[in-house]
Parts: sequence; structure tokens; C-alpha cells
Amino acid sequence: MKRLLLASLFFIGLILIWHFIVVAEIWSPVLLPGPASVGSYLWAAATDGSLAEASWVTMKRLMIGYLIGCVIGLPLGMLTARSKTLNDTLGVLALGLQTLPSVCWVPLALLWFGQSESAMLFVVIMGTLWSVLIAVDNGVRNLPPIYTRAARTMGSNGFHTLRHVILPASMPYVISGMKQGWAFAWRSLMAAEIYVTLLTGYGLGHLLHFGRELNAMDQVIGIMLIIVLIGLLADKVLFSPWERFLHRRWGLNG
Amino acid sequence: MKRLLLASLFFIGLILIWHFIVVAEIWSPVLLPGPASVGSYLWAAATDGSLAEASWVTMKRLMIGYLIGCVIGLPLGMLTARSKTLNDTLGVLALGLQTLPSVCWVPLALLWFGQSESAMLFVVIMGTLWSVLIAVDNGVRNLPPIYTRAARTMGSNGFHTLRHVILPASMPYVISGMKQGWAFAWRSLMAAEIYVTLLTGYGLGHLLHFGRELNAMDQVIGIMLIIVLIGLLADKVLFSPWERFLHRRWGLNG
Amino acid sequence: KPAATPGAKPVLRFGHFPNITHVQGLVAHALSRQGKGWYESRLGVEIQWYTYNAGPSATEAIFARSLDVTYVGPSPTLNAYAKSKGSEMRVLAGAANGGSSLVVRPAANINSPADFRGKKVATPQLGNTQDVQARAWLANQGFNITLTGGDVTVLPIQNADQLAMFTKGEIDAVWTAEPWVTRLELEANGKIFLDDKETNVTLLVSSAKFVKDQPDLAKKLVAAHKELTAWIKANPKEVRELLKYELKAETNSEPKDALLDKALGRVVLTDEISRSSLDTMVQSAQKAGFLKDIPDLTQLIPSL
Amino acid sequence: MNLVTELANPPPAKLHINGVSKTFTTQRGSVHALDKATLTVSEGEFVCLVGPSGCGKSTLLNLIAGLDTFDSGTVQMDGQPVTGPGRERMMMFQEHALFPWLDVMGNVLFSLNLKPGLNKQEHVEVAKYYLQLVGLERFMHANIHELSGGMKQRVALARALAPNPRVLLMDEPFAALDAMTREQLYVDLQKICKAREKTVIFVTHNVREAVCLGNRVVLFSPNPGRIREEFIVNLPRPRDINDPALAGMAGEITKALKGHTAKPAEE
Amino acid sequence: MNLVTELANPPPAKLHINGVSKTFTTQRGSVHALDKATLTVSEGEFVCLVGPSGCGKSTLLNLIAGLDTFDSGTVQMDGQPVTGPGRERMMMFQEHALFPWLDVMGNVLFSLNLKPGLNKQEHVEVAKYYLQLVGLERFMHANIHELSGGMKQRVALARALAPNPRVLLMDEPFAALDAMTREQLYVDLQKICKAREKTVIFVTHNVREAVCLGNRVVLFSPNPGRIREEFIVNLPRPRDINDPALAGMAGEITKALKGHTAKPAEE
Ligand SMILES: Nc1ncnc2c1ncn2[C@@H]1O[C@H](COP(=O)(O)OP(=O)(O)OP(=O)(O)O)[C@@H](O)[C@H]1O
Ligand SMILES: Nc1ncnc2c1ncn2[C@@H]1O[C@H](COP(=O)(O)OP(=O)(O)OP(=O)(O)O)[C@@H](O)[C@H]1O
Ligand SMILES: [Mg+2]
Ligand SMILES: [Mg+2]
Repeated sequence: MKRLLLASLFFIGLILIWHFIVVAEIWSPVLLPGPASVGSYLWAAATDGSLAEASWVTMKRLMIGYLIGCVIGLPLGMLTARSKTLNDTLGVLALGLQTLPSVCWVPLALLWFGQSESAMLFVVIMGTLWSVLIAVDNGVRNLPPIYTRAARTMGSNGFHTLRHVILPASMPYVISGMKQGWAFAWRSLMAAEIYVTLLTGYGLGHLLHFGRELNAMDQVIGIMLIIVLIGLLADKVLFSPWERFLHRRWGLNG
Repeated sequence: MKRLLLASLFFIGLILIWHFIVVAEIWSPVLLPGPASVGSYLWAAATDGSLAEASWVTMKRLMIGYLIGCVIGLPLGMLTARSKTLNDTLGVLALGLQTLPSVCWVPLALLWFGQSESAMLFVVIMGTLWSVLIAVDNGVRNLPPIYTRAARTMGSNGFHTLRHVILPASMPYVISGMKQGWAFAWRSLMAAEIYVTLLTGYGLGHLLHFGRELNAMDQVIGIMLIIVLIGLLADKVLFSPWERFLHRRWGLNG
Repeated sequence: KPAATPGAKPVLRFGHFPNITHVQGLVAHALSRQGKGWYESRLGVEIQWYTYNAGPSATEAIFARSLDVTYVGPSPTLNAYAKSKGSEMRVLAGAANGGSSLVVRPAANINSPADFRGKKVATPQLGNTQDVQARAWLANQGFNITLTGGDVTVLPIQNADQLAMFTKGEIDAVWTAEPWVTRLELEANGKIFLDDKETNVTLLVSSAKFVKDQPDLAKKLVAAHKELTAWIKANPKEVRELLKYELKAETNSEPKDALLDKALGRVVLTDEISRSSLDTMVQSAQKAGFLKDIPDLTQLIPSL
Repeated sequence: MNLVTELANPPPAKLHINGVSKTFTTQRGSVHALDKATLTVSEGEFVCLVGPSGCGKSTLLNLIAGLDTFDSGTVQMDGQPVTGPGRERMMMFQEHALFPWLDVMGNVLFSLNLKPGLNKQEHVEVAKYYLQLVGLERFMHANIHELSGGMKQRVALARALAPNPRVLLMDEPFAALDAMTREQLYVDLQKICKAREKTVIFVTHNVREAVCLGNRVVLFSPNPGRIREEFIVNLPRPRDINDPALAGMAGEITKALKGHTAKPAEE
Repeated sequence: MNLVTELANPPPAKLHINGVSKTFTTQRGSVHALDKATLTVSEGEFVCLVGPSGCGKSTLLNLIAGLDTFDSGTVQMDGQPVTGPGRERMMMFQEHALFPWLDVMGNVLFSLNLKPGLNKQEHVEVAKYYLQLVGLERFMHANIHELSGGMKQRVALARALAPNPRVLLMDEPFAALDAMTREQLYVDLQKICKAREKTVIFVTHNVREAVCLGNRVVLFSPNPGRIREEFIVNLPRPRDINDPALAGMAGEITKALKGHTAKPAEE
């Protein structure tokens, strides 16, 4: 309760300061629109439905791409961590591609898939896949060997060890890897949406870009707020339950 | 030695497959230029100096922004992890801003700083700062409490604990956080360079964008390769020594 | 930001686009490159040239105080003027009219305005002159146009992409400016549906601060611009070489003579500010939903 | 418990360790942890290993478990070379090695689930029986990090005993236990080994414990780790740790141990 | 070592634990770990705590160290309430709690560096002295993960002893050690405590160890954790662990311990 109050007070304070800076006209209103005008843009966009639609378009792209990336990346990461040959080939490739900002795929994606949803999906998958793969690989490698050793003397091996020891034991890493994958996917999708217009639907990135094109900074800041909100929400819904579980079961004070 | 050989063979194999696909003209050469034409672009760009210059411009932006981000983010992360009040205010703010892809700052940055280096720096710093802060905060929170407890009974407290226990004990987290900060900075800089043309110098992102504008896919792929190369190199130079040290000293088999 | 070192000439930061509709900018920039600076000699200043790809970047630069004067289209100008409540932008002179057209794809079967229902029309950029014109024109035909959809989908797509998508049949029509109109005609079999020769397409614009702080220089600048416009009209041969030289320097590709001639033929150079054209543009922008209330235009055109 | 006593009784195994050496190489040089160790453990025998800290006891256990490779020599079970770990050789580690992602019950069930031939219901029954044996029934659903040091060790013991392996390799299993619990477990462990004829290798620092439990006590000396001497313990079973005859023998062995490591505990 | 014996000798402290209770609350309910514990330790006294696993011994030590809060009661040192940990009360944890980012020497130096009044050179000398004491001189530059279980415990002991604290809180410090090393350390610890008049609280499961070291042995019983009985040990010092008089007293205490926990080790 007290913590919530403190946080709220802090943010209300921030907004008030922002408001007074704008009112005092220290900077031109073009450079920094006030909270009132941002609020009124958000209200208008919320009531005419364009905000909800753009959020939906963006979330759909993100979700599908992210899921595909995880579903491919998780098992591949396990494999590269366990097999030397795979690690020296696929692992090195993944390391390279992981350092490539996935927005760099945009030109090729547009060429290969046209200005379509598939191009966006491709970019999002490239953003997720490699980082999930690397994180899982890393997590499996960083396991205290005592766990697998103990399991092996109990007769566990092969797939059983993978499923019942390595996967749960690397959980803290896997979850943080999936979180990072999410962050990369989110970033690449925004960059891609800001960069290219799609025929199949306008996402939040497009609204942000349009805000810039029209010199409408209230729109830009409004959309930034929405993006922050969605990011926080996704964190709460997708990752917090897992982290709480780990906290309770493992005694990690996260 | 054998591992290196295997990896080389794998990549040579990949390039050969790529070459034969192009030669067989399964897809149009516009969609997928062959390794030969990518190589000749790279050769030309390397000899006329444009590649080196663009890499230098990009690296300079990245390095300066990243350093500033780390220097601010590291101590702030320590503070938010240790102080409840700071965590409920600055911590929440950081969490929010961390979920904001820093390419979203580009429109505001351009408006505030003009089409200048400062705008790029701002975007890179926003990409680094919050994620380093959050990672350090997280690392400090996830420390096994036994370390600080032991240190405190030995008379360590305040800054001494921070400097001699918390910082080294959270090293594995801090390094992975700095790595993530690097990845975010790298991604945001690329996105920003692809998105806006700067008057003060063309970076790799610009070359990639121009490649797209000119439908020169050999240039696009060539620049992508360079970006991968720089990413791998940065990893080797900046982070590998630390990770090796941790491996040896802590016995983590990373 | 370049600060004047004592003893050195004052610096004027000047912008333009590498487009045919920015003939004056291209020619003056080329002359500067060749050491025969047009504005330099007439104003006694040093010119720093900046090239932009789109209106918003140029107006942004004026907001950010990193640019003094630029050639730019009327729509971004009016938009920036309105968004800054009349405090930042000033129009000094006209530069070019016309040069923009609505091109349709033959296979799309568009013969009358009513045929646009359900079609996809591309414009170079959201809120730029052609985009506003397209949205207003379509609205005038009775279509419901929204930012992200409606009876006709208006899509802001970069010029280079437009050409490719037009060829592939992914878009049905394009409202754009030269040289892209001509390229669509020559390379993609586009048909001109509507040709616009009256509307202001390029203006000479400056920051309000520039006019306020250096009114004399502004006056000299306008005079030099008028002189340049007249000189361009009088020397088409030399101008063509200068354009080719400059476009090659800026975009790394030299336009073909045929393309250049055809495109130049559609652009009408002028130094007049057409007040009625500006008013129409304001109404169009309102119709397109980009301007919420009518800006007070009294300060837009300063008397020098 | 009916079910538990009725579990199939596999024949105990014969272990043959022949001239096994192992060297660890670190940055600061190499440590000769085990030097030509030779040891034969016959079927159903209970062998205790004692020796100073760092003399290679844990290392030897790891080799027998098949968890580590060695430089030379052979390790055989029933005449077959040991190539890797297996369910029939269950190891109890010096660090408890419990799985933090499972609760207490889950940890015990882990080893049981790998044993073929029982259904889920029976698994739970067996697990409960062994948790009762170590006195932790009430903590069935506790998380591992909520247990005290000794409680963790007892869970690890239950986990090792539950699937009834032929060979038990135990690395200081009772180090963190109080005397009471320990004495109870001495009685229980002897009972279990008698009933099931298990082959056990048991590392301890407590010579009395070794004499109480073992058929044989093997002495190690460090630097490099070597097997020095063996004592056959012929006392009648069940043995009581407080038995004076046992204490006498322990004294004898302790003296021998001191003899081998003249310098005060420096390795 | 000259330097070591010359270190300033701070007066030993008087500890007062009065009616202290502590309950852990977990998801499955709460554990009453300590119930109205009252204990007075006078200056230079060596008190041993024994009791079954999970009876709250580690919990009590943590409270005295000032590391945890408690529900009721008071903990005082020299008449001042303990509000947090401090250098004068050094704790040796049940898990070794060594810092993996430092090598062996670094760990011992850590506590020394916090002690004012000595220069770097002297720190190193003192650290070397204590590493020699625990027989680990040769492993000065080893990484923590390269040590055997007992070696880690010995490093922790050196780290706790080196800065010469007034109060030593030791949680099963010798559990993973072999008899030889252990006996040597009994002798050394008694010597150190005599020379420096340290106040020590020492948790162990080994009743003989408790009688050998302590002026007083305090018995705990579990569920809830309570102090049950105290034994004053009046044997002359230095004591030998193999002394029959000592063994007799240990037997007596063990009997008492069994009496308090009638049920077989179930908490
Ligand atoms: N992973 C390792 N890396 C390097 N040296 C090691 C490693 N594991 C063990 N050693 C060394 O091998 C030697 C034997 O270790 P081991 O753990 O077998 O001793 P131990 O007899 O079990 O001792 P304790 O009774 O203290 O547990 C020690 O000197 C130790 O330092
Ligand atoms: N962090 C914790 N969360 C929940 N319960 C705890 C926690 N720490 C200790 N306990 C409980 O408190 C009780 C006492 O624990 P404590 O560690 O003090 O026992 P102990 O006497 O040191 O036992 P041992 O001799 O086995 O180390 C136990 O029942 C234990 O389960
Ligand atoms: Mg060992
Ligand atoms: Mg304890």
C-alpha cells in the first residue's frame, strides 16, 4: 500500500513538473507538448478506435512471431548445448546472427516476402529465435554439474535428463532468455513498423512514425506511453508468474 | 584445432550451397545475390575506404553512447537494488523505459537535438542505460544472501560491502546485463541509422538503407555481414575476457 | 551548430531535396560545389547545404534550430506553421508549381473517379503535399477517407518502393511528384489520370528567427532567388547539365536525358507565392484530418 | 511396510578397482588426487573409507559411480568395465545435490520414477516410507531452501535409499546430523543392508562410525591420494556405536591413521 | 608468529539473550524455530550448543550475529542491544560462505582488511599464519571451487580467526573434517581461546567435541526450538578428546539429550 502510494506520488509529481515546464514555455510547445495535449490525443485515438486497432495489429504480429521463435529456439538451444558438433556449427551461426540487429533483415524480408505480414513475421522471428537459442544454450551450460551427475547416478539419461533435470534446472536462465527474446522481438517489430509502411495494417510503430511525419509530438509521446504500457503489461502477464514461482520454490530473492 | 576445422568446413559448406542456389537461378539474382557479387561489393567498398569510414562512424557513436549509459546505469542499478524508495520510484520508471524500444525516441531526439550526433547519442544511451540499470538491480537482488551476511559479520558495511562484496558477487549478472545493454545499444543505433539520414556522417546503417534504396541487395547483404562481424568482434574483445575469468575463478562452466 | 568565428563570413544553413521540383536548390548547390556560388556571391555569406528526403525532416531541422532556409513543399510548411502556432515558419517566396500527378495502373481499370472505391492509392509520405492533395481530392469525390483506411486506402510509401509495388500490381494508383511520375510512365506503363499544373509544389521557406534577426539578409535572399529562377528559365541547356551533375553527386545515379526533359516539362518555375493555392492547401489538409483548426495565416508570409 | 519389503531383491554386485590414478590439472599446476588405487569389494560388503581431508575419497567415489574419467587403471562391476553412471550404483553426494525445483517429496520420487515396475501410487507409498525413516514426513511438501542443513542431508539419504539400488556410494552422508538422528540411522542402515544384501562404499571422517557400519575400513593417505591399510571388522551385528569393543577397534584404527600422516594434517 | 601474538587483545564480551522467539512463515504454514530462548554467556566463556537437526541452533546464532530479526525478547552485548552485525562478533556459517570471486588468500584477507591498524604487509603475514594453522598454505592461490569439502571449511575457519574477534559464532565448523585435522584444530582453538580470552558460541552435533571445547554445553530440543538443560564442564584444560573422563561426561550428556527427544528424531 505505502509502496504503491509512493510510486503514484512520484509519477504524479513527474507529470506535474512536465506540465509546469510546458506552461512556463521554457521550450517551444513543438519541442515538448504538455500532458494535457498528449492526454487529449490519447482520448481521441482511444474513442475513434484507431489505438485499439493498432495495438491489436502490433500484438498479433509480435505474439505469433515470438511463439514461433521460442518453439524453434528452445529445443535448438538444448541441442547445441549438449552436442559438440552442433555447437561448433549451428551455435556459431546463432551467435553471429544474434549480434545482427534484426531490423537489418527488413530490406531482405521486404524483397523476399513483399510488403506483407510474412515480412514482419520474419523480422520478429529473427529477433526472437537466436537470442532464445543462445540463452537456453548458456543456461544449460551454466548448470551446476552436480544436478546432472546426481540424476545420472539415479539412472536418468538422454531425454529423461533433458526433460526432468536440465530443463527445470536451467529454468531461471531460460526464463530470462525468453524475456530477452521478447525484448528483442518487441524492439525489432517497432523498428520495422516505424521504418516501413505495410499494406496489411497499421501498428503502433506506424502511428508513431505518422506522428513524426505530421510534426505531431503529442501523438508521438502518446504512442510511446502506450508502448511502455503494453511492455509492462506483457512483463506482468507473461513473465511475472514464472518469476514468482522460481522465487518461492528456489528461494531466489528476485 | 579440430573444432575450428569443423566450424570452417560448415561455413564453407554454407557459402557453397548459397553459391549453387544462386547459380542454379532458383530465385532471381535480384532476390538473392550470390556470394561472388557480395564479395565484390565488399572488396570495392573496402578499397575505396567507405566501409572503414562507415564502420568508424558507427563504432564511435556506439562506444560513446554505451560508455555513458554504463557509467550512469551501473551505480543507479546498485542504488535501486539497495534502497526501497529509489526502487519504487526510479526503479519503476526504469522498468517502463526499458520496455520502450529506444528507436521510439528517434522522433523526439531529432526534434530536440536536430539531425545531429547528439540525437544519435541520446538514442544509444536510452538503449543502454535502462537495461544496464535493470540488470544490475536484478543481479544484486539475486545474490545469495549468505555473501552479504558473511561480509557484514566481518564488519563490512555501506560502501565497502557494495564495492567488495555486492559488485563482485553480482559480476556474472552485471556482465550479462552489460552484454544485453550492448545488444540493445547496437540494435537501436542500427534502427536509428536506417531510419534517419544524418548530416554528420554515414554509418553502416545508412549504407544498408542506401543499399535498399538502390535495390542493391549485394550491398545490403555485404553490410549485414560486416555488422555480424563487428558484433562478434565486440563480443570477443569486450566480454570474452571477463567471461573466461569468471569461468576460471568461479568454476562456472560457461 | 556552426558558430561564426570572428572575421569569417556569416553562415547560412540552406536545405533542399534531391528532387526535380527543387530545381533552384539543385542548381545553386551545384554552383556552390563548382565554386561559383550563386547565393554566396550575392549575399556575402557562406552557404552550408543540407539535403533532405522529406518535408518533415526539413521542418524538424528548422524547429531544432539546425537549419535557416530551405526549399520545401507547402503542406509540411503549413503543418509546421500550424503545429508551432505560427511561431516558427515563414514563407519567403514561391519556387515551383505543378509537377505532381495521379498515375493509375492500366490493369486496375480506373476510368472515372468512382472507380477508386476499394483501391489502394500510394503517396510519397504521410502529410506531404501529394498526400494531402490525394486525400482531399478523394474526399471531394465523396469517399470516406481515414488515416488508416476508409473507402479508398491511401498508403504512404516511399517513392522507390512505389515503383516496385506498382509494377507488381500491389498498388493501383500513385499520387506523386517528378521525376517519379515520369518513371512510372516510362518504366511501369502508368497512365496519368490527373495532372496538376497550378498548385504550388515547392516554396522557399525560412525560420521565423531568421527573418526577425536578419531582415536585410532575408530581403537579399529573396532577390537572389528571383534572379536565379529567371536565370534557370533562360538557360535550359546549362541547367540540364548542372542538374545531372548535382543529382549524380547526391544520389549516385545520373538521370537519363529523356527522363529529365519530360519531367522538367511538367514543372513550372515561379517565384510567386500563390495565396489561393495555400488556402486550398489548408482546406485540403483540414479535409484530410491533418489540421484540426484553421491556422491564422497572417504571419506566414512576412513583408520584407 | 509391506510393499517395501516385497520389492524385488537384486543380487549384490562385485566391484573391482584396479590401479586407478587420477590427476586434476588447474592453472596453478596439477594435483595428484588418486595414485594407483586398488580395491575389491565383494557382494554385499560394506566398506568404509577414511582419511584426511583432500586425500581423494570423493574422487574415488565419483570414478566408481562412472561420473568422471580417470588416467589409468580399470573399474569393473560384475566383471564388466564401468563406462558411465547407472541406476544400480546410486551415489549420495557430499553436497546434498537435491533439486531445488522440486519439493521434498518430488526429490524422493525422482529416483523412484526411474525404477521400472511400480505404479504411481506405489511410488508415493515407498517415498513416504523412507521420509518417515529419516523423520521428515511432516516436511513432505517443503521447498528445499526451507530446510536446515541436517534435514537436507536426510532428504538426500531417503532419495538414495528409496529405489533400493544394488550399490550405494555414500560421501559423508551423516556429517551434518546430530548424534540422536545418526544413531537411529545407523540402526536403520544396518537393517536395510542386512535385509537387502547391499554393497556399500561409505566415506566418513568418523572412525567409530566406520567401525560401526563397515565389514572393512580402508585407510587413505594424501599427497598423492593412496590406499594405505585395511582393517577387517569382525564384530557381531547389529552393532551399537557405544559398544566398548567397537571403541577399542576405532582407537586402533585412529592410531594407524595418525601414523600414516605424521605431519599435522598438511597435504 | 610474533606479529600475531602481539595483536592488541580486546576484552571479551558478555552476551545476554533474553526470552527470544522466532517464527518462520512459509506458504505451508509457520515453523516455530525458537521459543523464549534465554542464555547468558560471560566474558571469555566457551559455550557449545547441541541438539537434534532443525531445532533452531543456526537460527539462534544468526540472531546473535545480528543478521536476522526476531519476534520478541532481547539480545544484548555488553549491556547494549544488538542492532546489526559487527566485526566484534564474527560468524562462521554452516555452509562455508566463502567468496567465489576471491582465491583462498583473498578470502582470508577480506576479513583482515576490515580490521584497522595494520598495514598490507602485516595482513598478508597474519593470513599466512592462519592458513598454515589450518594446513592450507600450499593452496593459498587456489580457487574456491577447486577445494575439497573439508578444505573449504578450513579456509572459512582461517577467515573467521584471522581478525581476532571478541566473539566467535561457529556453526558446525568441523563437520566435514577428518579426525586428525579435527584433533589438531581442537588443540589450536583451545590455545587461541586461552591466549586471547575469546567468547565463543559453538554449534556441533558431536557431544564429545562439545565437552572437549566448552566451559558449558547447552542442550536444545525441537518443536518448538527450546533450551532444555545446561552442563558445566569443569575438566582441566588443555583437554584431550580421547580422555576417559571427558568421554564419561559426554555419555551423560548424550543420555540427557535422548531423554529430551523421546521420539526417534522426528521433529
Ligand atoms: N575440480 C577439481 N579441480 C581441481 N582440483 C580438484 C578438483 N576436485 C578435487 N580436486 C583436488 O583433488 C584432491 C582430492 O579431492 P577430494 O574432493 O577427492 O578430497 P576428499 O578426500 O573428498 O576430501 P574431503 O574429506 O575434504 O571431502 C584435493 O586436493 C582437491 O584440491
Ligand atoms: N528460511 C527459512 N524459511 C523457512 N523455514 C526455515 C528457514 N530457515 C530455517 N527454517 C526452519 O527453522 C527450523 C530451525 O532451523 P535451523 O536451521 O535453525 O536448524 P538447526 O538447529 O541449525 O538444524 P541443523 O542441525 O540441521 O543445521 C527448521 O525446522 C527449518 O525448517
Ligand atoms: Mg570429499
Ligand atoms: Mg544448522
